[in-house]
Amino acid sequence: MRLLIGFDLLDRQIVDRDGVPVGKVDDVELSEDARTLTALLTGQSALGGRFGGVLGRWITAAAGGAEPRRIPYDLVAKVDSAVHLAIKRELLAPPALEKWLDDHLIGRIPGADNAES
Amino acid sequence: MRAKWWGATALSVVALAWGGAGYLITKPVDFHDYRVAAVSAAETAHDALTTTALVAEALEKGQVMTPYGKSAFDDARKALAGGAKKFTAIEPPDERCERMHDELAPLLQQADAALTRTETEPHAADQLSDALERFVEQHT
Amino acid sequence: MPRASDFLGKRVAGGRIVDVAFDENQRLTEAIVVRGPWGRLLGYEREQVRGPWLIETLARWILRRETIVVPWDPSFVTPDPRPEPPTSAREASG
Amino acid sequence: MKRLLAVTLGILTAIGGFVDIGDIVSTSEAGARFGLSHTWVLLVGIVGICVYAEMAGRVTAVSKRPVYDLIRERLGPRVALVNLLGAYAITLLTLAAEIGGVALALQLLSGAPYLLWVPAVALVLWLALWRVKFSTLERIFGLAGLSLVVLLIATFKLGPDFTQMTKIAPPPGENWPTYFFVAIALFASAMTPYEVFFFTSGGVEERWTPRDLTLSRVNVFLGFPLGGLLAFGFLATSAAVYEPLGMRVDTLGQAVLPAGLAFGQVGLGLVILGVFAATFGAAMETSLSAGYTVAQYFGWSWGKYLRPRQAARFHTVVLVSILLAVAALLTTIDPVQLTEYMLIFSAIVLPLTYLPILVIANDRGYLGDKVNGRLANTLGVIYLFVILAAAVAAVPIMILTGMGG
Repeated sequence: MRLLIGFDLLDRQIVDRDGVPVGKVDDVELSEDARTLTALLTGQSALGGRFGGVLGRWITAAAGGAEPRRIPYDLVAKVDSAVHLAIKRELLAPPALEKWLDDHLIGRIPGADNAES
Repeated sequence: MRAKWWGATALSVVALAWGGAGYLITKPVDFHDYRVAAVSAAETAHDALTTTALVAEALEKGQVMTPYGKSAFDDARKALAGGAKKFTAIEPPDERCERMHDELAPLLQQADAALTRTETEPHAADQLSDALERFVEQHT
Repeated sequence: MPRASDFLGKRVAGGRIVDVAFDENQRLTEAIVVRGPWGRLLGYEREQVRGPWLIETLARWILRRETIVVPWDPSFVTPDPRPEPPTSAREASG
Repeated sequence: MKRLLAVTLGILTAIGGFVDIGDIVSTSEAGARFGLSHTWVLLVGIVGICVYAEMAGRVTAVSKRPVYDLIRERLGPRVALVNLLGAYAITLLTLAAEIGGVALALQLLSGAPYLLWVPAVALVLWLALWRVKFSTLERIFGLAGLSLVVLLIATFKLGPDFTQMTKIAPPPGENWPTYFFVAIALFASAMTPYEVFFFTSGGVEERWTPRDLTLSRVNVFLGFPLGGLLAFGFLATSAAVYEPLGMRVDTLGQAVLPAGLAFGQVGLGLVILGVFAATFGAAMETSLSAGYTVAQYFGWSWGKYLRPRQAARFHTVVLVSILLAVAALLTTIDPVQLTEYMLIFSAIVLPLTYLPILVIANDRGYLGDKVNGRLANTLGVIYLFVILAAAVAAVPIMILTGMGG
């Protein structure tokens, strides 16, 4: 099946095998010889790279120097209105900001572990 | 390069907008501005008196709760004070405005006292209300 | 490693690259190139999106219907200075 | 019963959109100054939000993606960022106003100044969002908001001049620019973008699937007209009481008084309860929407169906937004006036929100055979132009009339 990098991948939501959001496709990575698609990149620093200019540098800086997360394209199971991964998101490294906020703010509030239903 | 160009454009637009707003705020008050301010003060006073009368009457008939009445009266008093303050802060720029000032200022002063009376006697300020309404009609 | 942001929007012979297609083996096959200045496709270049007539016509008019497809060439990728965390960014922009 | 309760999402969304604090006062103001001559605007607004909410609900049920997700996908990160900034500004201003509105309703009941209530309201709001189930919140506040129905009954008792309903012109003594300014404000508030963000995100929270298409439609076609009808209640009762007296309305106390005049303390109590529920519901809607828009732009995990730790960034945005809103209120800015500034940002956000919805609703790759029919497309395009015209006209008219003065 023929897919488009810009239309079908970029800016689409990545979800794990249970449909939980993982991130947006902020950029994609090619192999060294620029002939094949190797991985999806997600994270503010990748998004900042696409903006370019001053704004892009701001967005990248807001990520606190964190590298974008790299998701090998082999993990993609299906592309429709979202990019579905074949794995659970716990198997991927957690986003730096999410982990920091969980450790320092949200996780410390009582009830942060309660599931809704 | 393009980013710089955009930045410059955005900056000049903002500067223009601010300059325009600054001019509008600092330009001397003319007859038109004064009339608008006077009419709005008169309207505010009229509305405060009418609301107070409506609520006082409803309180008498037991249609509204006492805390509601209290906070409605407070709102009206605040509105009247705010309107009067805005009006008296402006110096009348010419003779015509001065006449307008002499007509409205006593009405606003009476309104302050009338408001307190209206809270217990709903129809105490009916005449003053009508006078304010006439002022608004004459000057619009 | 090269990224999509290195070639999307880049000028090549015939216009600007707005999108690149790849096959089931993740091999890049062809590039979609437009003449116009505005490269967002809104999806109207695909068969699946039809209508509303007025919006579709306007979108196509902005694109000037001059979309061409050219075979993918790795030379379309040149590493542009990409913003990095502040220290190295200064070198790149300076 | 369960089926009946399933429509509370639409009811809550619509009440939050049509009778939030800014709308309550501005609709009453419209009634006091222009009588029923703005009824047509409410009708136009109801049809407009129904058309787009139906489309958005359909997209969400079939693709399982909330609307904000799709805005970045179709418009690209740059344009979507402009939209995000505008949408966030609107949502935050409205959130501040709603917290103030709940506090104002409490002031009317207790007599204590509203600023004292603000921190307590904000805390309860945050606790509700942190601990209470989405569907429970939806039911409590959606259903309690229905006590505003008393206004419709009051309308018939107070008897405004119903012949004005068919007029599209300002009554004698008022001018056209102000009439249009009020019309645009009423229209923009009917179509506020956070309604679709909240409605579709709520659909995802409730795990809608293509089988829930009918449910989504029932929510839309029942909820939004009902919200519009309640707004009409404020318009009509104010028109009945205040228009003959030639006075304006600019406080919540004035807006609820007609119900007291019609049905005494019970009527007044019901309306204040309704206002409390509607503004609290709108506060929930806007604080969640603030989190939804930011999280969905960046692709973060979001929503109340996850444990808060799994969506730490989303919950942080919600928390920070509530704190910002409280900080804004404590400057003693008038919460009612705050919503008037919303119009400026609406001008940017409305077209950029509704265009991608319309385009995606025609995409067979997403919707299969559930794409827009001819009716939805015709109305969609017409409304897109109405929105554009209103957006372009809003700011000049606002300056021309000095905020509708």
